[in-house]
Amino acid sequence: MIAPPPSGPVLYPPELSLKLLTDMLRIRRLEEKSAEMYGAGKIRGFLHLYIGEEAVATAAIHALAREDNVVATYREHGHALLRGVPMGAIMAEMYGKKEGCSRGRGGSMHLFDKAARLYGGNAIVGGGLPLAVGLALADRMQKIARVNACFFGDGAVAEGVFHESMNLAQLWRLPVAFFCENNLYAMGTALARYESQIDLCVKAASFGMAALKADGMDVVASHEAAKQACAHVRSGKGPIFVEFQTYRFRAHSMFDAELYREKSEVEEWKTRGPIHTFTARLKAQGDLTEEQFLAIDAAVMKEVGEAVQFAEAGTWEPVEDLAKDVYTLP
Amino acid sequence: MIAPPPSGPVLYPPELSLKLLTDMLRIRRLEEKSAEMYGAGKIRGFLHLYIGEEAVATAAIHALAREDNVVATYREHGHALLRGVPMGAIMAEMYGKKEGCSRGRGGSMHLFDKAARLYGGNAIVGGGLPLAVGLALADRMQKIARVNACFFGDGAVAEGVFHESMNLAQLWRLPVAFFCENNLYAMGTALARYESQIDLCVKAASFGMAALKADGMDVVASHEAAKQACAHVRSGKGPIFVEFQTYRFRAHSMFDAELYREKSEVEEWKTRGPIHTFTARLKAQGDLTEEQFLAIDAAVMKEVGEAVQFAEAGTWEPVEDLAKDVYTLP
Amino acid sequence: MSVMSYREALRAGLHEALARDPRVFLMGEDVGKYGGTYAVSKGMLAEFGPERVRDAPLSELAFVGAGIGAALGGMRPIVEVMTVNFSLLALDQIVNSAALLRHMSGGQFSVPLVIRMTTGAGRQLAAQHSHSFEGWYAHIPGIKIVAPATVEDARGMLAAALDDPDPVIVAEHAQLFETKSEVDDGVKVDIASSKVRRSGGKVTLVTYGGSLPKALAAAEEVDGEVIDLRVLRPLDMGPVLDSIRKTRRAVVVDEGWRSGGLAAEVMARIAEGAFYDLDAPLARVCSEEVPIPYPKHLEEAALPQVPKIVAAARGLLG
Amino acid sequence: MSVMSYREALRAGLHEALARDPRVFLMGEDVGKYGGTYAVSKGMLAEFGPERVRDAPLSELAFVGAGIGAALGGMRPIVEVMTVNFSLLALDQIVNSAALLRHMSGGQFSVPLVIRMTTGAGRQLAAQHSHSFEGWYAHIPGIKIVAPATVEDARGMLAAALDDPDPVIVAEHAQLFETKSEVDDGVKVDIASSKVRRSGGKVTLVTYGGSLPKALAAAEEVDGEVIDLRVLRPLDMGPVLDSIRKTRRAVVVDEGWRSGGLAAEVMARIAEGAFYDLDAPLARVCSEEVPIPYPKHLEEAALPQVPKIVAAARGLLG
Ligand SMILES: Cc1ncc(C[n+]2csc(CCOP(=O)(O)OP(=O)(O)O)c2C)c(N)n1
Ligand SMILES: Cc1ncc(C[n+]2csc(CCOP(=O)(O)OP(=O)(O)O)c2C)c(N)n1
Ligand SMILES: [Mg+2]
Ligand SMILES: [Mg+2]
Repeated sequence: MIAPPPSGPVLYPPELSLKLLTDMLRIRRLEEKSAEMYGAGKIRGFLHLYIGEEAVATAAIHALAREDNVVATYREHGHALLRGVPMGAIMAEMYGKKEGCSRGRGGSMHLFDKAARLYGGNAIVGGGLPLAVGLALADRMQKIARVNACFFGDGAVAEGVFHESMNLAQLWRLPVAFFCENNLYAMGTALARYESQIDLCVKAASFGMAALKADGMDVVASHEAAKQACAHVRSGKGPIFVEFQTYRFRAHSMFDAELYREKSEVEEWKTRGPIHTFTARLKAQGDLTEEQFLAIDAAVMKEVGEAVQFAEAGTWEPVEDLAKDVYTLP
Repeated sequence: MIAPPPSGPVLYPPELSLKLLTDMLRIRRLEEKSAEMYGAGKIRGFLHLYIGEEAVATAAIHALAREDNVVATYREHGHALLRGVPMGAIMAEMYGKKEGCSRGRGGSMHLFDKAARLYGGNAIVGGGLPLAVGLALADRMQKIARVNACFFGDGAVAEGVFHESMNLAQLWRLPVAFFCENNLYAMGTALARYESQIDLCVKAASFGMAALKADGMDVVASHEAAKQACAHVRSGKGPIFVEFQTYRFRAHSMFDAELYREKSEVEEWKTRGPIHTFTARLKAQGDLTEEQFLAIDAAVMKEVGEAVQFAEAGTWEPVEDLAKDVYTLP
Repeated sequence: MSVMSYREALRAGLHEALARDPRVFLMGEDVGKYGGTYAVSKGMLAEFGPERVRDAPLSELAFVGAGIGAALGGMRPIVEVMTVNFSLLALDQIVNSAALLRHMSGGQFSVPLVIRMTTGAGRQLAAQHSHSFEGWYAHIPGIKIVAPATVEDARGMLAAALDDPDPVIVAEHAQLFETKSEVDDGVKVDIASSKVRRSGGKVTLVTYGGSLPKALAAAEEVDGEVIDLRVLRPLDMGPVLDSIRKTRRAVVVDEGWRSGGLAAEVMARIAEGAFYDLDAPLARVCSEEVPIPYPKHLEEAALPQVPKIVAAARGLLG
Repeated sequence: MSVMSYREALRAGLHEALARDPRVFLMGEDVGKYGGTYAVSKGMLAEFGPERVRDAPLSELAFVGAGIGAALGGMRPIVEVMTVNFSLLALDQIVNSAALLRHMSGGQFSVPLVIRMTTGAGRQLAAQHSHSFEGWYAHIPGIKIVAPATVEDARGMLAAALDDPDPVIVAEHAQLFETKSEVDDGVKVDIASSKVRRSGGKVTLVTYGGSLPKALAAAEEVDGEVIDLRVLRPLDMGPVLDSIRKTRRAVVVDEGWRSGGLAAEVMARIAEGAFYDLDAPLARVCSEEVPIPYPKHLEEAALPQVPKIVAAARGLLG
């Protein structure tokens, strides 16, 4: 039995609420367009959509400051976008164009942006965890106050590197926010079929690490948890683990036949969809009108359209540059 | 502050008590001789002594049946001995002689014995854990009732493979007894300097696994814990984790200058030494006389002497056989 | 005889293995409910049950290690690691346990384990999913590694690997899954020999796995004799040296990176064993030494391609 | 100028690095309180404190990964992995992160990380502590790997590695630690070139790391010219090819296992680039393809030794 849809008053000032809504929509529309462009053969390789999980990245990244660091997975279009990577640079990256945020070399799974302090885009499950720990260690040693936000899935929790990274972070009291996007599945394997302990916060406790759980379909609850987590890290208390309970509405990647779950389960979770439930709450309390919503969506669609144009107009990295950047020095 | 020395009545029949005492002594004397032979240049490479920790292997292995499996570390002379590997074959192995239990190829860190169901002797810290899980899986699939005992140190708990192995074992409810020999140090690094959570049983709980703690200096307390653990596994309830709290009296290996701990700490722990405290308790309750003790020790020393003779008389594997057994088929 | 794809052949081989021997089981990420990342094990969970088609958590090191333990314990595990890239996480168990146990135990324990993994690029999966590390496994005494390049080998090599008492790695090339060919249903193949896949007189093209179709295409243009190594360890150099005795020239084609790849080993063996038969330097066509990039044109530029093979061969023909 | 051992040289290099640049720190198992497994960092915890001489838990994958992250974050970490054998546990981070990040990010991020590890056999430590995987690292684009074989290189290579903006692995051979030699205290060495360590006329002996003393001894008997590769990636083949132009014969000496080891790559480069300069087949002396056994006589038999090198060279001299 899944929980009832997020509901109740939203106590944020309307500007913040609309910003959160807009950003969730930006992720959603960007990804819907990406799926379309995948179908059109413009995007290739793996494409992992975040649709259904938008509240998590939105809530978390709105709790971060510009100078904070972000490490993400291959399901990171939304994270990149909200960190400030231009939508065009993301779309161009997925097209494989030189104007992409990783020069087109990484594609969907490897979005990087130094200016946005986005350290990938990592397609080795769990691979980003020790990187975040190391970034945090560098901050501590250089006395830089910063949150190092590390996003990863429930599946990554099973990897040994999770265990090792959690221990290092807590042992050394490093400024890491471990943001676990628990969408209940690692590819086609349900959490309970691969974890002996499905309460992931208990794992954090086994390192003596502070932990929080949040409804990842509710952008408000998630944002509160993320703010609390960031405050904890900023206060110098060391790392924290946040489990966002969420759900992916689409297939794992574009190759997935979804044999492992019932359509009805997906439909049920859709009733908790982060965008429409939040929209409804804002409308109910008069913070949003249908006209406003349509205007926001139109602006977002315009941004998406321009992103596609940007990507289409992009250029291919010349083959002569293939070996550039393997090493820093020529 | 360390706990007071083990004390109080031993409620075992004298035969069992004497067997436990004898076996602890056998390990101790074997290792004292090994250290001597290392000094004499007969044994080379790494030699890790178990002196001080004898109660753990003795207690645990006395809780196992012949047909149970054992996986151990590089500090495994005692485990091999009590599993029934002849002392001569162990000494010969440390000499590198063909008559050794691994044909001399493994040395101190790699004692193997198929008949004793001893699957090594593993010198990769944590390396034995998934092997034990796999052996247990094989048992389960073949409907063989057996305990798979896996010995490992506190240091191994930090490795990712510990986390992964614990999860597999508990997820699949496999018959594994995880025997953690917590001697408070991984080489020269104290537990609290490398683990953010020093209560290791909390780690087990994070997998939903049953866990026990035992005074590893007290062969009685350890044996009770080991029996309880084996009963748990045999009853089909799945794996269990036992933390034996113990201490190593000697250096980590023969190369260790022991810069990382105070002599006084070692001396204090020696007051809890498993052999002399147990001897005293048995004497106090009239289960052992000094004459009996001396007779036991003499018999043990005789066994040790014969082991050395056996090793000395052993032969070197011919160089022509170097490549034998890299593959099963020639 | 029936026409099947490489994927169907792998599947038929797997099905047969599970049906034939109750000690055989398949373990890995998403082999069960998901149906296998490459759909090789689709339907098998329903047929053989969750004990024998065992979905594993994301924990490559432990489930490969558990495969070793299960093999020691009397089973015949087939462990699937999604791609050779992720197998690096399990390398410690493969190299420091599976490969060593027999020798180090004085011959007491064998590890009859089969590890399947996909390898290779060509699907625009970018740098963390596209590399070819099978050459590394070929460096390890105690391990065997095979690389089915044909539908027949995809069909038959698993059975041969399971019959072997030692650890065998099967490197399946991601680009070959749609290859189709006629194949005998009960086909038996060895995992000991390399094979001439095309006769030719002018130059010997030595290759394996995903590069075989490219070498064959190039051979058409240069009258090449194509040898498919099939087994990367232990190498069977006989047919290669025989061929060179005839052609007096050789190009090695290998999707691994150039420096330190398997191609180098083949060249070293030739330089040791057939030096006086050579009329020209040895040459190789390998992947460019870059992380494989995502865009199609760069990925193609990074990999061995027919024109490069033709050019290398022509270079030797002078 | 002072006489020091390889160990003291490593130590002096490390000390200088820590003293010179506050961004440098050392992280690894037992580098602090224990004093370093090989006593290289002895005393440094007291001098530089626990932040900069950082004992790490047994968790090779995470602390190497954390080293990568710290390098990204502006530090200059020196990560110590006790031996190359255990580095397999960290290989995923090294290969799938450190080596790829720069290229895959379109050149945005460099990883100025140094990883030190001991390698090699010779101390009767048996199969899980005695292997030589440095040839594997030499296969990876994006990585550099160096192998100090002399006291001078032990003294100077760390500084050069730290000056490099990309990941550099330093493979220190366990058998060399007691080697002594005179060395300039402020010595600067490059990590780009191979070097002639002995001139000779009859045969070129190409080697590196722990095999250098053996090659030098053998060279005395066969008038060999000895090239120390020093840097295993990127290889500097210039001096090797120059030497072969003179001697017309080459033996490669490498403690890695024969098949697929670094020796094969050197041979391949020669077969590509100096074929017409050769008067004899190429030869190599490598470790026997067995897990290194514990007993002294078998360990010795498994490793390259002077008589084998002499025999191989004489074999070419015919
Ligand atoms: C080390 C590793 N093993 C396997 C894979 C293949 N793989 C990619 S995503 C994935 C599932 C990850 O699940 P989770 O961490 O929950 O993230 P989600 O995809 O649900 O966001 C798997 C198995 C991989 N990329 N890396
Ligand atoms: C993977 C790995 N890393 C490092 C080492 C080196 N090493 C050998 S024993 C040891 C300490 C292990 O401590 P613990 O697990 O507590 O066992 P103990 O020696 O105390 O019995 C270390 C670091 C190793 N053998 N394997
Ligand atoms: Mg998930
Ligand atoms: Mg310990």
